[in-house]
Amino acid sequence: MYIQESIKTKYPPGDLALWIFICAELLVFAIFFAAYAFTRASNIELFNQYQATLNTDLALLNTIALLTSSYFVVSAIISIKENKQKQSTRFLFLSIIGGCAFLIMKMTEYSHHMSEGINLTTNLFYMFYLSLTFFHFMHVILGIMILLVLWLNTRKGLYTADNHDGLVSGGAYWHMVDLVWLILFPLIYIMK
Amino acid sequence: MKYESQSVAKLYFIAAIGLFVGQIVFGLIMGLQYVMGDFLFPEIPFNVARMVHTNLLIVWLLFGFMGASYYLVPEEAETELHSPMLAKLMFWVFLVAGALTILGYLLVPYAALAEMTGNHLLPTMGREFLEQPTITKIGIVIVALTFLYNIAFTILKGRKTVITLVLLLGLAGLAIFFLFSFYNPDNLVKDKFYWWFVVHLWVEGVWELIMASILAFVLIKTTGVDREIIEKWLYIIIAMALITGLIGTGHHFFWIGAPEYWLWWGSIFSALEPIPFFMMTVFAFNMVNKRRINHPNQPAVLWALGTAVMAFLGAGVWGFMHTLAPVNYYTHGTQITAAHGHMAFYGAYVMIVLAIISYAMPMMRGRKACNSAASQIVEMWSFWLMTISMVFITLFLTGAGILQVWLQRFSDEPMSFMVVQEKIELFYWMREGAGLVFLIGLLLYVYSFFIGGKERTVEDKV
Amino acid sequence: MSEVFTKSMARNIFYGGSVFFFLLLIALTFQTHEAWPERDNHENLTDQVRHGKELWEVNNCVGCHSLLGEGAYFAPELGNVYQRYGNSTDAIKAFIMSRPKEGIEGRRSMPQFNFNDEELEAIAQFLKYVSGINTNDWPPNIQG
Amino acid sequence: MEKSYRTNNIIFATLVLLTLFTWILGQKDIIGDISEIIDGKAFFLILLSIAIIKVHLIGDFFMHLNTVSGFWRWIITLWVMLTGSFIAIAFLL
Repeated sequence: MYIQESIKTKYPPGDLALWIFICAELLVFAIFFAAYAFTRASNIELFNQYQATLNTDLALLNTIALLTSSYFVVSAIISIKENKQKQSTRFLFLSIIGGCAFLIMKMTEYSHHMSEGINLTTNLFYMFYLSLTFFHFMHVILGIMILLVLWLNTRKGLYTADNHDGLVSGGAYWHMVDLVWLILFPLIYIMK
Repeated sequence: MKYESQSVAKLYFIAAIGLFVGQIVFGLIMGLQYVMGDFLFPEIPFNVARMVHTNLLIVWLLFGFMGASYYLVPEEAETELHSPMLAKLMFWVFLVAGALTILGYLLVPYAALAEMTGNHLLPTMGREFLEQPTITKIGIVIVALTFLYNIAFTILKGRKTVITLVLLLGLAGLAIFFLFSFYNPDNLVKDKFYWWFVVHLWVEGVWELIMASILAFVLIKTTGVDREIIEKWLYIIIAMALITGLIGTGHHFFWIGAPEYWLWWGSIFSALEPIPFFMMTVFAFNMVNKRRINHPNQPAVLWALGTAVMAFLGAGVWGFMHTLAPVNYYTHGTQITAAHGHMAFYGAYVMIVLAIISYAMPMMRGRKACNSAASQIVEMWSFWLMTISMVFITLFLTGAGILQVWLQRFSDEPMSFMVVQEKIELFYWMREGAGLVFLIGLLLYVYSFFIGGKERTVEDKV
Repeated sequence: MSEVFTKSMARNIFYGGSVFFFLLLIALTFQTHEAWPERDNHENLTDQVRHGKELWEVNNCVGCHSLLGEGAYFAPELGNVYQRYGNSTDAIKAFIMSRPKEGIEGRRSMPQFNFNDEELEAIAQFLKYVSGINTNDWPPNIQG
Repeated sequence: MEKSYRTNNIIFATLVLLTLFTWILGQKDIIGDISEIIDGKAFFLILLSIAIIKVHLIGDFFMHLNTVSGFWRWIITLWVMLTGSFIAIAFLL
């Protein structure tokens, strides 16, 4: 087992097609982040003023929810490598809970904005804030749907210690959703 | 040709080429009107020539897509066409409807045509590319649905491959998004916004699925590369095309009254739109390099490679050049758009239809695999003449566009539109010259069908 | 190396990605509808303007002109023609009426459409309405 | 396999701690006005570095890129470095 781990592979774990897709997604997010940063540079006052209206406590909880969820996905993969399907299923269920917690908290935040009449056209800051977080929000939904499929497949016993490429691929997508938020959180909520 | 019913495609291909010639003739008329303003005035005013030019393009490409489907679907599904009779009938319906519409444009004033066809009952006429009388539009829907029915039932009863599924998806999308052409609200902003749901989601959406699946078919046949590999690429390319192209619609919403956030969403996603075209180029060259057979039909391979390169240049590079909002602010509605449009349509859609015609026609005309060497040489000449002259048309229009932007919008003392048009006349003359060469290339292409001789065989490699 | 890149994954990405971005397009379209009332100048969308739009369409004006940058590029942009003609509908009407039947020798010329007074007014009002749409400051200057 | 679980736990704990630290830096009522303690650029650079480290950890351990060699090994790190430098240019210049 130890030897196997020390051999390096040429391609990342999971399906290469998915990694190409991840690259494309990351490229979109990178452009969005750069656009935010450069637009902010010429509207610093406005951005600082409205950044202060955001709820950083919820954002913190959201970050932790995504991290925890990612953690459970990794745990599920480790379990499947030991052929512990039951345990793996449980871990995947917990990671779905984490994703859903994110959705619920984010929706609370959105409904708060909506009650204040804030939308994409309110001002430049909110345009970016809503565009970026909503684009990410939809990725979380997609990610949860992927996790659901993985969960069902694991429960059916489709993955084994030797064959769990699907699980690793889906997991990689979910980590991508997580790591994008790790940039989003400081960039939009805290950096000034 | 493996199945008898594939031969209905021949009708469609012949009509497509015929209409293509018509399209180019009217293109030349318009080009001349750009420099000799009173040419054919008032018999054929510019707007009429333009309608004929653009509508013929759409109609002949549709003929090409339908012919391609009728040819490749039976072969892929490994079964005869569901109803060859229906395919022939719809061919004549579509041809007659198309011809009547074009004659209507040419023979009566447009307003009279609107009156005659009862446009006031359901006003849909008079919008760019959707100028057809409402009754013609309804005809198009009927033809498209019948065609879809025929293709879908052929696929259902036979083998289902990725190529046919993607093609079917593209064709279904084509029919569905055309329905937006019946929605013409009084509010101009909404009118323009939803107009793009036809135009953009066609040419930068579902048509790309059709194009990619035809390209994949031609590559499988001419390179002998494993279907599995080609199908994987096909999926990834069209996935990227839709991922970038759907939100990429936003690059049309910058200045037509849609909210400001489209400047960002549209710029970001359309900046990524060259990616699928780039992948397509890499894909085509990769497959040809990995080929396991040397197919004797060289022009077909040439067209397939050509479409991959020219689509990337025309749609990808020329599109990217003016898609970012700060650039588009100055270039929107200038000759730069025209330059991009010409090369993109030629590269992505004209060439793919010519590729499948080039591949399929010899077999439908009773040859084993390809035309004689003499005919192939002429066809390859026509390829280079048309392609190079299209590159020049694009370059001249780009030159005209850059000058136009500078003189009319950017300089300290902006000049009026008509004054600028006179100043850039030289570019229009050169464009017209390149257009003439294009016509010569096209006529050579037609001529290549009439060259006989011994069929080139597989051993007969160059 | 066994399959690093599988067809089923490529297929899933295609279907998943397309549906995802199509839903996103619908969501943004919905948001656009919300934002329109402040931008689309609908309060000036009178019956006369509606008639003007119909005339604009059935005479295929977009076959030569562009409107908000869309259309043909053979004749001037008309989205801001109202301002270019000094905020005067009369000037627009006068221009349309003045076009010679047989054209102008060697030059581009707009056809003579023989509109009556009521139709002329409707077209001019339509162009005035268009000029009131919030187009994010396009065109860059009065020349269109 | 015990080792895998342990690594996973350590990485997770690190990520949560770094997140908490990021959050604290944004709290006026806990640490007061940050501009009185450190200068704005340093504040920004600290936040950005933490974010980059976090993303790198996710790539290396959660996405298992540490088992890969060559180009793909660095794909996530490269991405975050590039994105980070764009953000840094915009914030600092």
